[in-house]
Amino acid sequence: APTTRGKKLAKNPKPRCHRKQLHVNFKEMGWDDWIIAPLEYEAYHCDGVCDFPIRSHLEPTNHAIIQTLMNSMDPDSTPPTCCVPTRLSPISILYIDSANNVVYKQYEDMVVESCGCR
Amino acid sequence: APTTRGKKLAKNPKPRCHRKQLHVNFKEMGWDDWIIAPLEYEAYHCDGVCDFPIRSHLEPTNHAIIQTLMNSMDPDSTPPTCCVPTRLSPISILYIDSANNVVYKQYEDMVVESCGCR
Amino acid sequence: EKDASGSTAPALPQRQLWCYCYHHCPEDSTNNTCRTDGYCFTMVDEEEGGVPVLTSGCLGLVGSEFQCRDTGNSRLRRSLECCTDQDYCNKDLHPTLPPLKTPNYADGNIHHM
Amino acid sequence: SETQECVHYNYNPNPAAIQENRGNRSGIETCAGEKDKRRHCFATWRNVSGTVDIVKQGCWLDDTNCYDRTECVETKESPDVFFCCCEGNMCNQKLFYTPDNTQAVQTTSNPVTPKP
Repeated sequence: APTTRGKKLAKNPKPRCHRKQLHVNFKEMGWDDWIIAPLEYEAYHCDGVCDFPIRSHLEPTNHAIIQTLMNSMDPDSTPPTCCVPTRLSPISILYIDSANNVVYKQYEDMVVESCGCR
Repeated sequence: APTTRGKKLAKNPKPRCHRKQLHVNFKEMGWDDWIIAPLEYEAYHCDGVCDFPIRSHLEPTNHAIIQTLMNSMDPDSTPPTCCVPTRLSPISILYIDSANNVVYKQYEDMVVESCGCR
Repeated sequence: EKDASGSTAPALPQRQLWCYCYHHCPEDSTNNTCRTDGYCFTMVDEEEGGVPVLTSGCLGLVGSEFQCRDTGNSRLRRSLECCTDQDYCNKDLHPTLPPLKTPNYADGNIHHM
Repeated sequence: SETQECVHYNYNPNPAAIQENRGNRSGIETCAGEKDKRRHCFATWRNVSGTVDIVKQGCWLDDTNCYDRTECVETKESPDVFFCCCEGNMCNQKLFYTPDNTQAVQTTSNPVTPKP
């Protein structure tokens, strides 16, 4: 009977597409000379394989499904699809501009909320 | 003096993120038993590296730019961003459904129009 | 970007700017030019082998605060400069590689064999 | 505690802005934000030869640095620009400056001046 592919049985060591932590430290980037706050934040990033079939929570496009099928038919001729952010959210940043004004701005698309295969 | 990076000088063999051809043949996929037309079409796909700085035509999000900067600081801890479709277009498909009806449908997101780093 | 500051945010470049582009130009680019709502740039960076390489092109307005500032802590040496004052302004940008970072010997004790 | 409203203040010395009646504006700001996100208030000020000039106050998007802070406290040692954020309605009304190495907490309805 076909084995159910539990975690430990998986031949594919790399986990499937999912959200992982990515701690951003503006001070380490040398930006504490213009950014007042925050000096660090959790941005997350996406990592992992996109193999067939692409699960619904990874919100594949029709193209991603077709490309994944073709990759499973001939991996050499067609690369797999890629695990990337599909939903992002903004953060607030307070910074000093070139005219030495204190500026508040909402920066869009700074934090990954969900990942998918595209 | 720095060399201007012509193709042959580039040490980086992998070209940057761009659109490449991907010819889809429904017959080879064994779908000519339900798809009437088209039996093949050009879907394209995205391939190539996303390195710093991410050019404007690749339409990076703020997150993609931050992740790319962090990858250039420590490639082992942060992966690069990925070259994926950013704009897609539909195609028309005529097929026979399970009740043997001939159905016309526009399938969204079937052709890559442009690629970007996300 | 929602700028809810109400303070006099610096004049953002709204018009489309033409830039000189060398290496990795957009596929529809003609005679080494590109166009952007943001900034032109020129960058010199040091490839794995240490050869300094010059590239130039267009950066979008989104994220230009981050890309144009760059980070001084990238693993490979590089220097990027942005401009927006006039079309093709990046032809007059001549960034130079930052000096090599001298490795700091954390371990002060010298072990005499 | 849930944050729905914050003190809003925006110092705008620009003569043109003052003329167009867009000078310093203060009031109450209702915080917008995605439903599953926390919201905060913030304040930022400068210390100009001993007196404190508030520059901005308002709402701040979800930020772990502000979690569970019922009071708006700047803990950095003599920054050029002071900043604090907190959780709870109007929590950016009172501001505190407590550099990390000191324990004393000075509260006033006006922004705190660093202890001499």
